Amino acid sequence: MNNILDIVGIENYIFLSVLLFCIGVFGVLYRRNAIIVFMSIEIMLNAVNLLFVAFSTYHQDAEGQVFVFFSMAVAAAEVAVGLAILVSIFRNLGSIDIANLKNLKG
Amino acid sequence: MENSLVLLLLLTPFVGFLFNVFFGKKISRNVSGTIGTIAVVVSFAMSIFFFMQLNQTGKVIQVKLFDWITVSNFKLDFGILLDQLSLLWLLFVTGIGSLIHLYSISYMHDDENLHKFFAYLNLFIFFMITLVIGSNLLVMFIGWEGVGLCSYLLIGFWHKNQDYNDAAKKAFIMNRIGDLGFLIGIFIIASLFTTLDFVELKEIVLGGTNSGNALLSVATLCLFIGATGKSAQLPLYTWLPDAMAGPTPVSALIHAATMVTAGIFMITRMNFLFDLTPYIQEIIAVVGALTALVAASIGLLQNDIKKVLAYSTVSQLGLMFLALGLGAYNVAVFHVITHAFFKACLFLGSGSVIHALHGEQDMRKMGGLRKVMPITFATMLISTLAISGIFPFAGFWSKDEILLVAFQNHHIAFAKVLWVVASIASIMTAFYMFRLMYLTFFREFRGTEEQKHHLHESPSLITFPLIVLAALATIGGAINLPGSNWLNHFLEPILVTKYEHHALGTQEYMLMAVALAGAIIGIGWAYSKYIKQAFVPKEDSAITGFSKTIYNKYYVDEFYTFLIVKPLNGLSNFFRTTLEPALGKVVYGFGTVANGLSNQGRKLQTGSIGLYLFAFVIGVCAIIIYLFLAQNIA
Amino acid sequence: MDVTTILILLLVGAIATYFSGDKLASKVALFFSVATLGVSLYLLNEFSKGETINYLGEWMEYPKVYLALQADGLSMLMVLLTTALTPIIIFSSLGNTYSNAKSFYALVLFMSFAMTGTFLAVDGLLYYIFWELALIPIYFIALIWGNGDADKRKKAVVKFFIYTLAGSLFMLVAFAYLYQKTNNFLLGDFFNLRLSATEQFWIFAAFFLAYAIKIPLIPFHTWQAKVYQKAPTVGTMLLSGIMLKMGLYSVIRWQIQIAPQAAKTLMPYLIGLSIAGVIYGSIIALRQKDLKKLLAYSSLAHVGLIAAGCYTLTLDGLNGAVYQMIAHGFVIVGLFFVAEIIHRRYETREISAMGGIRSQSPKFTSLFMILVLASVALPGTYNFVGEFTVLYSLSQVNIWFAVFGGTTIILGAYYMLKMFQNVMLGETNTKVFASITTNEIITLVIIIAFLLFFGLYPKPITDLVNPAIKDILIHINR
Amino acid sequence: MSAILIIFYVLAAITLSTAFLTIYSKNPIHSAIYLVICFFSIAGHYLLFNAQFLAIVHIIVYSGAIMILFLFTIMLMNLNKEDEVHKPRITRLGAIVVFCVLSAVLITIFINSKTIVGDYDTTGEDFQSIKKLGKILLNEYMVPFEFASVLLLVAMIGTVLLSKKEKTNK
Repeated sequence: MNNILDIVGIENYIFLSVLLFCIGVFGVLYRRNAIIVFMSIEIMLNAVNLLFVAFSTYHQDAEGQVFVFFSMAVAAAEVAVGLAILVSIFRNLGSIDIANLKNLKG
Repeated sequence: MENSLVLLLLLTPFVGFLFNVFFGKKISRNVSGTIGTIAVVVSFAMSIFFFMQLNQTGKVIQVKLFDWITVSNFKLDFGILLDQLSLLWLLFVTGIGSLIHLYSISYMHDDENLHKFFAYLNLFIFFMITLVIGSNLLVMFIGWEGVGLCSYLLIGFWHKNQDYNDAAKKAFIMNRIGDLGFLIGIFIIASLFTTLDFVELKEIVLGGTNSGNALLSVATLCLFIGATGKSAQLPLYTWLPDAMAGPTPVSALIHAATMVTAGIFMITRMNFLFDLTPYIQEIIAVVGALTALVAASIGLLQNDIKKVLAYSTVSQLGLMFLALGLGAYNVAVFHVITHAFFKACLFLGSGSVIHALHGEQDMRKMGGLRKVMPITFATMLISTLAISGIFPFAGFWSKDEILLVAFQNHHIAFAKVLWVVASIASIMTAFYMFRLMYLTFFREFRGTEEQKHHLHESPSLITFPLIVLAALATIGGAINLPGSNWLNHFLEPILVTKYEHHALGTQEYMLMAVALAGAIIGIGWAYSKYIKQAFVPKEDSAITGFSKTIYNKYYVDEFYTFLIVKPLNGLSNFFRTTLEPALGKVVYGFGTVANGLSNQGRKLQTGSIGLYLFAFVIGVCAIIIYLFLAQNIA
Repeated sequence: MDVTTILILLLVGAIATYFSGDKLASKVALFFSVATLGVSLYLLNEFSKGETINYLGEWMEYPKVYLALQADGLSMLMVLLTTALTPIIIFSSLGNTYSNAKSFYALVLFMSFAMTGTFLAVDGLLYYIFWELALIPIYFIALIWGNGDADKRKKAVVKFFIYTLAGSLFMLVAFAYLYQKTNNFLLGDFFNLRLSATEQFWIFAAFFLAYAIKIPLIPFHTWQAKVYQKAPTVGTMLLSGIMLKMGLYSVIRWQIQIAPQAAKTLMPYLIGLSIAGVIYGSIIALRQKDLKKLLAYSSLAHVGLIAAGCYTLTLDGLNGAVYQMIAHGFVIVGLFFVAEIIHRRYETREISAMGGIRSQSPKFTSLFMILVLASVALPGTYNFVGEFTVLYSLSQVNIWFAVFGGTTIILGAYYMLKMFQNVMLGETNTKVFASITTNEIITLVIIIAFLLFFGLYPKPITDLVNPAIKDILIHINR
Repeated sequence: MSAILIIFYVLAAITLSTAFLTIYSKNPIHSAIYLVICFFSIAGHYLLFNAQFLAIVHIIVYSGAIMILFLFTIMLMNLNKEDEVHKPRITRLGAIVVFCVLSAVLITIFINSKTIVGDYDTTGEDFQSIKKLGKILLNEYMVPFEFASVLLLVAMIGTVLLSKKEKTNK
């Protein structure tokens, strides 16, 4: 299966990533539920990871995969902390609607 | 040897000053006074020594002590110049100074700050000597300002009275107005000739052709403004009558005999410059004549014995300036000297009277002192005769010469007018001086009973200087009698324009007679009014009409207050209360603008995360578009 | 020992003072300041032997900044002024007790450090850093130890801080621009730039804002009077005695040398503005009711004259300005100290509450009188030498400048004597004026002795400054 | 059309549709389920690339750990209701517009961009076997690898601290 890019083509993967990324962005903008927003961010992250792997294969270089590995580690940490923050927000405000988080109002 | 003697001459009074400042309180009062007096006497002795030496050898002494101020194109030394003019001045400054010091020992005996008084007097003598013997204009300026300072200190000597302090302040500030003129004059001269040294200056001026230079006229005018401040001429004369707030010896020494003649000294020093600027000379002559007339007319109605003398001083100084303006420097100098004698004597005499009356200065409360104070009376009478110009007293000769010069002048078209003005001033002088004599010494005493009991002749320390000065006032004219003209010859090296010797012809004798007649008219007028009619000046409130204007000194002080002091204070208030906060507000304005912008900016921060995210994504879009698409298109 | 010793000593002194504890602080600070004076006198000696006093070290690679310090006659003199006034100021403060004295004196020494650095630096950025560094201690000194209502004080001090800081930023912009051209900040390289007239104008203007606020020239002076009034006297002395001179020094060292063409073009306006400041300051001082404010405005008038001297761009003008800086530095410190002495006894600065002190304390009166006379530039005091030279240079430019500038002679005498009369003379005051202490006498006598000595024999200072100014003029007229 | 291409298209369709449904479903639980599916499909993509290691890690980390976290959080908050208030219409419209613009922009960029690295060419060399990756990770990327573990540790502590109930407040 080494010649997958011969068959599918890097362009398709790029388009797939772009669309996935844009769906993530759309989710971030569209939803008010902080958890869904979080999920959207994960989708964006995965879009990028996918592209990384695609290019890693394209260049026949393992570094891209190593990078994805690290990015997954960071994502795991980020999700853990982020969700903890959400939990504590929920405890304090009783809601995780981001429209309610307006303490930064100048 | 010579240098150290010069230093001795200069520094002895200063040492006396330091001594009295630092140890004056600890030593007894008499010692303090004595040391002060000795310091001046030493200087006097030195002056005589140098005078003798100069007379024998004719050699002018120049000493350079050290470099002082350096400016780009010339250096100013701390130098000393002892020539005929400075020695002449030294002689009478230190001479009369010694006498007045002596007099003060007794006069100020009861004052708690006696040592300070002597300290200041010594300091004054020191600065006066500096003024006189400085070898360049700026050293002269040190003395010039220094005597102003001492004058300030001594006028305000009784510092608990704010009126006296006001008078002192006024004197200092009016002098400073003149000083600014002087300084500007110095600047112009420095830039024209790149030196301020008298000797070099004279050489340059005489060597070059600067006669038509307009800037030179400005320079001499500025110098003259300086002189009007120091020598109390129109329009800066008003400080001098006020300066009578100081103790009487001060009035005698500083405000009659010595300091106020500094302006005449300076103009005589710079005669080579003034000779080149005839217009300024005309101005000087006119100002002098006018001052003489105005001051004399004010003197007519004053009731304070010292004020009368003060206005008389202003008036006499005016006559001297008239002589200067007419180019007769030697005549002016002659009058300075005789005036120093009789005016010092008059002031000291009035001091003696005031002393006897325990501080009473109003002539309406005097009278009949002739019998109680015979020596004071006699000496003052002599001096009064001298100032009125009665033959053969000193004043007759000098004043007559001024009138003569005015009458015979051919350079100024209106010289005859000046002569008339000066003559009128002389008649007035004779009148008010004899008015003073009559009110003070004749008829019966008008003071309180208590004063009457304490009336006494002053002690010998007071009368001795009086007698000496009266003697000088009698024979002082001898230094420049029309026949011998010793002073004229003596001053010849100093003056550029040679003095035309008058052959004593008919015209001269006629003028003398006219002058004498004028004086006698004045005396007679006074006699008829104050002896015959036994007139006593009215109370202040009873004075009306033009007399009131004169009595209030033509309201000149009020005029100045209205014209200068009030606007200045108003301006100050305006700046302080209006302009300053306004400027502050402008500065704060920047802060306010920044604040307002920040307030507007604050509203952008809605705190809504959704909005931020939109902005963020659109921003990223924009950046991407700019980076990739816009550049490709371009 | 080289030139860095002074700076290190002051910095170490500041730290040592901070750790010495409240009781010892003043003495430690005094010790270090006197030691610094000793070092600077030693350097002066070296300098007069012909040694060059400089130090060049690398600091930053990018941007290229050198630790470049150099002392010519002018810098040397200004350093001496700083190091001589600092011990005097510290000594004069011994009569006061300050809460948290260790910080107070540490800040004083630190300020002295920064100001000395400003006078020595010849690298633009280093100079700028020192310049701004000097602002920080005085901000705290005025804010924490100042007097009067805390809110008003804060307002005045913060205004001062922001105002001067904002002005200085323009200077930084100018330096950044110059850096673009030379790739370092060395003063010597700035001279070699051939700046066009427009460039010079803008650089001059940027410097002018910084300096006009610091000096201050009208109409940029509004911070001055209030800060002088609110700051503790030590702070006022530091401000008026030394910090103002930083601005004036910088005019000579940086502004007119880097942009001489602009200075020449703008000369009449600059002199006019400075002289307007002289008259404005004098007039406004006439009616001041607060002693320290009056002195502040008198200071405004005097520095106006100094600035006028600087902007004449002539040898006399610059020389005279330098003389006057020194003289004014001493005399204003003395006068503020006098205000402090009175404040220690009467707890007031209102002139109307004073009066009649002379009969209670004649010694104090005499010393005060001499300072007043020095302030009005009586011949024989060093102030006269400065004022004469400045006015002479003005008269060479245009006689009217000298006439208007000379009004300070009259107006200065007016407000100073009026103040003296109202403060000292008159009927004996009912409040007891405790006799002046030995420490106070020593402080005043040192200042007066300095002024009188150099008033009669200014040659040493003249000889020190003159060559430096001549060099500067060569740069200006290049 | 080869089998692989078909697999790719199917996987891509699943990825995109589940991603969209994640966002679109109103119930967070549903969202989470769709997201799991999405992640699995991405793991499928990884397998297509023959990146077994990443595929496994991806399934473990995302589909396992992260999704469990999400689900637990949702359940903790009791969010399995469709009670979310929708954003105002303008916002939703805006989101759609931005979505379109962004996709358009990115896609245009990729279409317009030119390749600078040469064409794809297999050398047949092994570069992504687990063995190879393990060597690279523990040789060249030793330090970052260790730091990643530190990061995870810190994240763990942080999470515990953050989600602990604060006693001082009550």
